[in-house]
Amino acid sequence: MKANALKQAMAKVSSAKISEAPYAAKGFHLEISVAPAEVAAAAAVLDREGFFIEAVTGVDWLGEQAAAEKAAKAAAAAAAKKAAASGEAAPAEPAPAVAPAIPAEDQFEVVYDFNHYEALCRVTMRVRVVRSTPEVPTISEIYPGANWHERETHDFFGIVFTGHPDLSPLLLPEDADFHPLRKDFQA
Amino acid sequence: MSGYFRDLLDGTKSLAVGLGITFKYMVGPVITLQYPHQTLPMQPRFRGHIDLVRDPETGTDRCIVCGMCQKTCPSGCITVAGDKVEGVKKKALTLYTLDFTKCSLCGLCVEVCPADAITFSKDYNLAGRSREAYVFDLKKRLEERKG
Amino acid sequence: MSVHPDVARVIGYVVGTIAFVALNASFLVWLERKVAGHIQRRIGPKEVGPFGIFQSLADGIKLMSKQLIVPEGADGLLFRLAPLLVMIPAVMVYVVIPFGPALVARDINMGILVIFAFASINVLGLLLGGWGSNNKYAVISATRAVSQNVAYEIPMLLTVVTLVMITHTMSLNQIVAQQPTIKDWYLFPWNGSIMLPIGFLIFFICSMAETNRAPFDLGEAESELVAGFHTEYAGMGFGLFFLGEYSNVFVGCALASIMFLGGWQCPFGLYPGVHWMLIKTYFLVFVVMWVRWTYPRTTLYGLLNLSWKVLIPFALLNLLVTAALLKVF
Amino acid sequence: MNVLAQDPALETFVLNMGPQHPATHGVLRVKLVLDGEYIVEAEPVLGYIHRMHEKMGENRTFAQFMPNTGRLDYLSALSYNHGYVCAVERAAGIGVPERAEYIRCITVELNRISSHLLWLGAYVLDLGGFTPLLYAFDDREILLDLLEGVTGARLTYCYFRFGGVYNDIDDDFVTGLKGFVKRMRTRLPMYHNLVTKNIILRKRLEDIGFITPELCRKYGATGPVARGSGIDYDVRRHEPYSVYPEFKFDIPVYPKGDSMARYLVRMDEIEQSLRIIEQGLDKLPSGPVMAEKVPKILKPPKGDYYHAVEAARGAFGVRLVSDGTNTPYRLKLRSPSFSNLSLFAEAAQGLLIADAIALMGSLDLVIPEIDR
Repeated sequence: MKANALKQAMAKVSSAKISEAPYAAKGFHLEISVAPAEVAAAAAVLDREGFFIEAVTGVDWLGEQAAAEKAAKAAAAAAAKKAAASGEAAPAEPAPAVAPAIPAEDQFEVVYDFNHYEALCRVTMRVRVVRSTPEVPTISEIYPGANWHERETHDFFGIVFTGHPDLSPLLLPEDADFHPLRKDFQA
Repeated sequence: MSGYFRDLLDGTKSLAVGLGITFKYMVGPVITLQYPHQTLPMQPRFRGHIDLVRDPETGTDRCIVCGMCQKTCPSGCITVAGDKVEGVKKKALTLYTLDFTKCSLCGLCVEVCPADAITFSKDYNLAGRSREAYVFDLKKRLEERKG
Repeated sequence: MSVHPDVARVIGYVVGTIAFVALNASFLVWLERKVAGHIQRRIGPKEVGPFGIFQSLADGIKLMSKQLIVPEGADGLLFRLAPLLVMIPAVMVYVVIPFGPALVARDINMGILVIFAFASINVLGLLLGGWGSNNKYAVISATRAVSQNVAYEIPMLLTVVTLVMITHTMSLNQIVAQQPTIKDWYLFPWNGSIMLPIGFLIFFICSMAETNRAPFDLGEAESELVAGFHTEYAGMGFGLFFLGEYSNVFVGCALASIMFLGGWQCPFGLYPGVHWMLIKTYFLVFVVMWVRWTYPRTTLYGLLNLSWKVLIPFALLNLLVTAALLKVF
Repeated sequence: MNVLAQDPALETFVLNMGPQHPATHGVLRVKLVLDGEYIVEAEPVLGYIHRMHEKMGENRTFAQFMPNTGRLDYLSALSYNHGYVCAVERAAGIGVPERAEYIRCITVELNRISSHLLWLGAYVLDLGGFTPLLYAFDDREILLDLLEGVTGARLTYCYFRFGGVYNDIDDDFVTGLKGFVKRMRTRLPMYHNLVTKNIILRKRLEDIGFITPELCRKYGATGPVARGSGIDYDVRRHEPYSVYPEFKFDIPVYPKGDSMARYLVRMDEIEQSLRIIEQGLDKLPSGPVMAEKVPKILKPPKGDYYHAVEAARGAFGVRLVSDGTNTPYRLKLRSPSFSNLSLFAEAAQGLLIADAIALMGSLDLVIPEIDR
């Protein structure tokens, strides 16, 4: 099936982590998270597998780091309280490992949607980028269709797509220096 | 060379067929409605701007000034105000304005109203000269309709 | 003081012609909108006067009241000259058209040549109009109009030459005189050569193309070139272009009815007169309008292909066949 | 594709087609670099009708965003309502009663026919034929009256709700619809005789504006544009949603990839939609049109959801990122015309202006959907 073929092909991209997603509940079949440096390589693999580009967009996870820290502290406090309640059982056990690694700084997430004309397989590729210097290499050489999508994402989030032929505003006025979809955007 | 003549022949045939169709419609009946002289009756579910409903018993509006329509309106074009009347549990409506310049006729207010106090009007001839003319005071309109 | 009869005759015809051109244009505008309306299952103009007959009069007055704007950077002289250059030949051509047995301004024995000489000035007007209005769309449409007129002048002249071979005369009056009844119309193959009906068809298509009408309105193609060569014209500048176009349409159809349908002769030979001329011509004008509201527009290369690859070969064939037949019989 | 004389001394000039131009159906500006009438380079410029629907989505509750979806592509507004409603239902896990699903499919197909009819009229108008526009609008008017009878609006419907539809369809809608289907079956041959078989139109459309399947894939073109280039991709068949698997209809695909192929795809789609409507009316179950327990304040669980729907112009996708509150955290609207237009620059190379307009008309663009 196309999903398995894609998994083998994607193995070459070192930093790509593929995970299945329940199509009925989520709407896409595969989720790939890639390091920013290898976006072009992953896109090239997808291009060879015959996928077409559906959309490129961004999500601004402002405040995620603060929330993650608060959650981690709460979890540690709960663990400590539980340990106290159960009669001083070894309080020294580390905070539950399940808490995700707290990101050093808030992040943007660039979401690439690919789909396939023949096989039913929608792939969502996610790239995490630091908010202060959001740089992602462009894939417009591989997928010319992504050219406009990336310009639009740059308009709305300020994510710079390095190597993009022309990052001027697509939908916003020419002299726009604001990025409306950032969570800290004040009209 | 054969393509040339075939193209020519069925080309002229298609042209002739086209002329036949337009002639048939030319001598056929006219279907347009002469708008200023004739007008169409609006269908029962036509969504014009909203209007207060007259409650047959009390003769005035049914609004209980709960403000649900004001909260649910996506473009915030409804302002509702009322004041307590002693002895009467229900608040009395004093002000109900609709800013029709921002209304997108989505119908969420009519749907969410617990007392079914508002419904869609059926008028569409709403040409006006100034933007203020479109801030309707529905309470006054209700009285005018009664008067 | 007595006026010399010839001078009175000239003044009479001049005033008559100009009145006719203006009247004809306003009638055709109204007729076109009525025909278009009924083809599209609507009524067309109806408000101004009974059946909307004063609509074109009202439009005319509106156009006259509009300010004549000369775009900045446009070549003022050419810009003002263009509508005149379109209008003058459209009026001059009426000199030789025989409306009735005695109703012709000047019966020149080179009638057809005069008509075609004036008709070709028309395209010059379009070119100047397009070039003079300093508008990219107008320049594109001007170049299109020129190549279109050149491409369609040739088949038109070829068919006229074949007809002149049959009628042995260029004077329109004699041509009409040679077709007293419907049997003698040059539309029918037994009157001259087998190819005469095709000759009529070619002539009719070319006259539509000459006046930028119907499927060949590349010049003022609304959906591509906004409004073509008269994009920048307002008020009577545009009005003159319009008058010119409609009088050219009338002249094209009048010529076709004179040469092929026996002008002012009555089909049954009873009482010839102006009315027959007008009936035949306005029927052909109706066909032109009918065609306009049915077909989409061709492209430039489609139009030129049609002329160079279809009309000209058939016109030449028509010429040869007629020459051969005349030689034999 | 003819070869252009590429020597630098080439004298080209820049022509602005738009943003106010009869053939661009809205405020789209195409910057054309022309050599005579041949297009050396075409660059569509967007943003003239950009309203930032996605930001509006982020500060409106789920129900309040409903009228916006109808304003994206006002010609097939119901498909956009459907896409948004399905996405939120998938996120919040709301079931939809059978009758409501059938009503949704019937009205969406009706909307597709009305969108294709308007496209047919406008497209032939771009090519110079004035009359078919009036005939197409004549049919479309009947259809709009039918939909107005049910939904209350003519163009920007706000008819679907999470878990069903706003109100049920009544009998004279069903009888009116049956009458319309019968009438449309007689009108389609008339359109084919008047327009499709017309030699002038065929010369305008055949072998003009080629789009290869590879170009479609590289730019993500979907809908009739892709199906006109031989790609058999239709979301109704590819990712079946709602009750489309119940209907038997086929997907018209024409391999040639020129403007005529895309024209024929849309003409056949009108026929297919009529078939779907007929089957929908026959199998229409009775029952409620609204799910029982739909929470007044909708708070879909945290997560990232996507749902694609086949709108008249292609695959309309809604990506909904929810953070558990009653307003979406991020709402991405993937509009088909955005990708369909992005291939215009490459497809229009070397065409004449008249052919470029034939190509642009065959893409069936709606500009507010591109700019969002």
